Amino acid sequence: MEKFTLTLKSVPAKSRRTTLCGVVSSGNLEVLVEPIGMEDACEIEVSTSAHGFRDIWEAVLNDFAKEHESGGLRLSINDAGATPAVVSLRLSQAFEIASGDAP
Amino acid sequence: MKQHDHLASNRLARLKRAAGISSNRLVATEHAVQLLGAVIEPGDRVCIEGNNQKQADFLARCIAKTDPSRVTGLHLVQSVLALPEHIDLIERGQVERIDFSFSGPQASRLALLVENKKIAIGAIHTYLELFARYFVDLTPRVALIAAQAADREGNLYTGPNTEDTPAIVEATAFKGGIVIAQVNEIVDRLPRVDIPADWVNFYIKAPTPHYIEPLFTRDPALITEIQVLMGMIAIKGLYAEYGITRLNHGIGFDTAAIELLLPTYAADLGLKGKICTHWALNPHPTLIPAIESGFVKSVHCFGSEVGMERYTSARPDIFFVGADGSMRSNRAFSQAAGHYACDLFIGSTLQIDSHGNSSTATLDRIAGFGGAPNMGADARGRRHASPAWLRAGREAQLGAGIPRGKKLVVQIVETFREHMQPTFVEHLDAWELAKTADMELPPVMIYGDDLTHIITEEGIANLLLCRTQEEREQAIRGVAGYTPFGMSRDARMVENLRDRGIIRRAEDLGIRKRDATRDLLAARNIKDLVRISGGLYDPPAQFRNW
Amino acid sequence: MKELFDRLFGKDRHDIAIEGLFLQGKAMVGKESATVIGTCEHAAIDAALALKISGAILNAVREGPRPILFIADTQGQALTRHDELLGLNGYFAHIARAVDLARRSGHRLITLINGEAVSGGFLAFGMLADKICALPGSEVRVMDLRAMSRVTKIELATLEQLAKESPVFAPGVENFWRMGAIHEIWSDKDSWPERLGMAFASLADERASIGFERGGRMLASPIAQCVANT
Amino acid sequence: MSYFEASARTRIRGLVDAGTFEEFCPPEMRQTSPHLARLNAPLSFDDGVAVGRARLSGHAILIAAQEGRFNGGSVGEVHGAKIRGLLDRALAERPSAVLLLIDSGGVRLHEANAGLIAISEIMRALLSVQAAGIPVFALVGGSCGAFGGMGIVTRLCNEVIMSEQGRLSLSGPEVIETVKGVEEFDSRDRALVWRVTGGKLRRAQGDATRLVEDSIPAFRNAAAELMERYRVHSLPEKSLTDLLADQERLACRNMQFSNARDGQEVWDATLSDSTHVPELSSEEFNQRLLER
Repeated sequence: MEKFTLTLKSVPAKSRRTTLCGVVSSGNLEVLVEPIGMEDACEIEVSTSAHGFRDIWEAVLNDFAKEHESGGLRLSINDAGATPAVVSLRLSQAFEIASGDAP
Repeated sequence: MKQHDHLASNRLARLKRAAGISSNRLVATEHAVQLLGAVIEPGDRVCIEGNNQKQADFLARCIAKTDPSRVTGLHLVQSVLALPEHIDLIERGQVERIDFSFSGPQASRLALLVENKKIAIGAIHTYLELFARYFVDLTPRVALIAAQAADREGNLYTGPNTEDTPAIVEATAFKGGIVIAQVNEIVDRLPRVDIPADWVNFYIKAPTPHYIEPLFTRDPALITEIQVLMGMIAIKGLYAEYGITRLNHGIGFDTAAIELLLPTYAADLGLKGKICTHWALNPHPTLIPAIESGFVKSVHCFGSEVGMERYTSARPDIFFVGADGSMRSNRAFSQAAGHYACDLFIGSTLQIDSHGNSSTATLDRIAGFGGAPNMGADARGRRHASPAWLRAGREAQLGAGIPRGKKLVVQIVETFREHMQPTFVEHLDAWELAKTADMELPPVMIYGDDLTHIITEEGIANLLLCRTQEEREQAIRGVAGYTPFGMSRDARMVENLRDRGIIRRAEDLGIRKRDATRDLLAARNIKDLVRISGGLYDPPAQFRNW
Repeated sequence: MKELFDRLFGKDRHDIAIEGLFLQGKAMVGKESATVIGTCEHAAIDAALALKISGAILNAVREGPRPILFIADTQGQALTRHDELLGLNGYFAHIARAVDLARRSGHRLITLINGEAVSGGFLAFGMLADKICALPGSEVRVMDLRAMSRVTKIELATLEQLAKESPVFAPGVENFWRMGAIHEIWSDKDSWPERLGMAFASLADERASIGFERGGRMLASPIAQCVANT
Repeated sequence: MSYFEASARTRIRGLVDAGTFEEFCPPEMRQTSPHLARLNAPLSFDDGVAVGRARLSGHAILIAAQEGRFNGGSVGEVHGAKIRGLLDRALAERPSAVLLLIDSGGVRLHEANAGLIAISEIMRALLSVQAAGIPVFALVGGSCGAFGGMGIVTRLCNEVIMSEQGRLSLSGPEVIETVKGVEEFDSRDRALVWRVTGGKLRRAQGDATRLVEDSIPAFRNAAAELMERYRVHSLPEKSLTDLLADQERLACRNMQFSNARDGQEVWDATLSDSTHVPELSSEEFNQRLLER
């Protein structure tokens, strides 16, 4: 497993609920969203079975932090080789649930 | 006196050699190998029928058992090299040269034989191209074909899986060749005659029914949300936009998703009757919901699909069905239909480069083409107009003072395949393969200048609207997502292309990504398809979970 | 088998019948008469054998509370389509229920592993006793490392290396002892009748806490408690 | 909403009364498997099972849901301890029922010994819960079915609610094929696999007590209805007489189907009309079972 943590600038999240989204299965991932004591940044912790793709992860996660008001959230990811498309989708879903946009 | 019937007298000589083992064209199963030894001559061009669906597998096994010292120097001219026996025959040294279309499961073994100079490849063709050459310079001397049934005269019933048989038999029988058929059963009365007995020299009851691969069955349960999203983009951003009524789909899950979105998403957009009415397509099980909801008016098939026999029979308004009530397919005609009569082809691929060339070749496999290049190419001989075709021509600014049309050729791909393999690359593997296999052309499935649109989860790139090579390349990079190829895009230029509508993201089309769920699929598993077909679809055992 | 019985109970202190892969009878443990039920010759347990086992346990319950000794020697469940069709899992569940009934009816239950105890066969027959003892030379496993490597796609060498450090997946009586699933490993030097008598003397299911004490399963007990009590 | 397709958490959400699920040992506690970590395999924050308490049609329940897509719903040390802890908790909390949403191939090979032991502890804890008069229900309708030790656990439950897509058995067809050959069991013949292990066979045999359509509400309705029944007629302790009757039933099954290798033979003997059984809806199937 390859592991790394990024702290990315982001607009403070409106509401912050703990939630788990997705399942760790081949080509898929789970995202655990939790509130943490920061305001203008989110912390993203990645553990992935696909080695050597850190550049791509950083690009995907940077775009996520830019496009979503995720300051004050910690996102912990267990990944089993999801493609960037699946990662982005799952992050958005987790975010929508955690920030109260969706049920 | 000059002799004008060498071929006919040679055929007579061959028939005479086999006289002892046949009675009124019927040859006993156990004499099949002996028959082939008697009628095949060294250096013959031989076609062992088979494609990505049905296979004359019994006769392939038999020819691989013939005496290599007598049956030798063969030139195989056939659609596919898919069976291990095809390759065995080459390894036994009985084949000198091959001309074919597709090698599928045997692609790696073939690559090895080519590398070791055990075999010469004439060319890798498309199906239609190879059929064409049967009637010019690659006419078989002996054709080994597969049929469902024969009657006692030797008439053949090929039924729903007629496929390549008429093209092969026509070329062989009318040019002094020998036609040998393996049949699943011998009956007193055939439902209908697909091949008349006087075009057939011998028929043999095979010990087991000929093999048919259920290649076009896609289990809806395996369709992902990303594929649903891409399907929505295709329907709203392309089919609706151009008003695509006549089309052909590839066999991937992406296009299966589109088929399953027609009765739901497309119907909600009010597109019923406006898109996807006429098809050149195999009877895809995933098309059942669209047919049942009245979306589809006509489907002509290259082949059949295992389990769809009762369904196609029961829908003669849609499919091409004989007086006996069973469907007839015909690969050559359907390929022609796909090439000339369809406004759009959409399919998937493994790699796309900066020119939009796409290929399914990888380094250690010689896979070939099948039919996609004929579907996925502009038909420059086309002379009839349709709104979609004309609009594409206008967008591409074709024609010098004269209106011209263009076929829409679309690749629908995810930016990454499984195991994080990028679909978009700077350099196709096909180049390396061409070098190692000593091929004159890199095996490109669809040429960049034929390609009009690329759809990925990132949106649509409309290449028709690009005016320079640079714009075109940036349009491709602009939908290539987080692949290294995509990340090296010129961000400003891509935004500019987006402003001009050359790149359209999901949100530009008014599609919300969160709506892209599997709930939109008209069937979510094979069982749903059975139910929607009213129990007429009978899926093969490996696709069931009940 | 007779030598084993002589060694376990003493000469002329047992009356155990062997029918194929199944054995049952009575034997003396100290001053008590115990019921003996078992399998032999690395039996693959199929539905028919499972029924014999459960039938024998129910008979013992009917006869009234006296200790029951299970002698387990099984290569696991029988692998046939017929047995799956019958629902072999249900036959195994029935054995488990019979064992449970015996316990509730006051029978003390001990399993003696003699030979092999593998996977589902062990789960059905033997593992639910109050105490599990292994005779010398016994083997306990779920799957051998080679097959495990094939299924998990983890290299055999990696598994072999890790098996040296951790008792959690590799075959072996010692490993199951460290995990708390085997209470006692007997040696050839022991007096088996004596050990058997002592084993029956005190009984309780403390496998998770024993596993914790022995360092084999550090999480099972705290996590179960976390779920049960918070 | 399809039960088969749903994740473990979606199943729980769809089954219980809205907003009543309270999870024990939740994902944010990060109780992941140290054994998977040591093998450098992907982890899940809940180790593939969610456990907690909730209400279903107003009845207090404890509920566990295995996630079949994480390592085949397999039981490791942590996963098993969570289920076992839930059963222990039932003794103190005395819910109306414990619901086990089983979706598992059995023991997790990466921690095989711990998994096997955990299942034996689950079995014993489950029997104690039943002895205390609390019914345990198994719900089987996921892609992994209920195999291995979890197949045994399922058959210990008082009620087994299955969909046709659910499978309940001991050894997987792939294992039998690998060991005994394709003639013994062709695992690629999916229709055969379902005739030998699927919900319609198990219902005909009585191993499943309810057959429902593949939808979460259908599972919910069946569970609610059964719970109501247990409220009226409380669960009696299993007696020797009960088990002797079970013994007799299983012996009869052995005799009646002494050579059977295909579920069709069971349907022929148990249904009023045994033609086209795989095509029937669960309602039609239940009707034919009733008519016999």
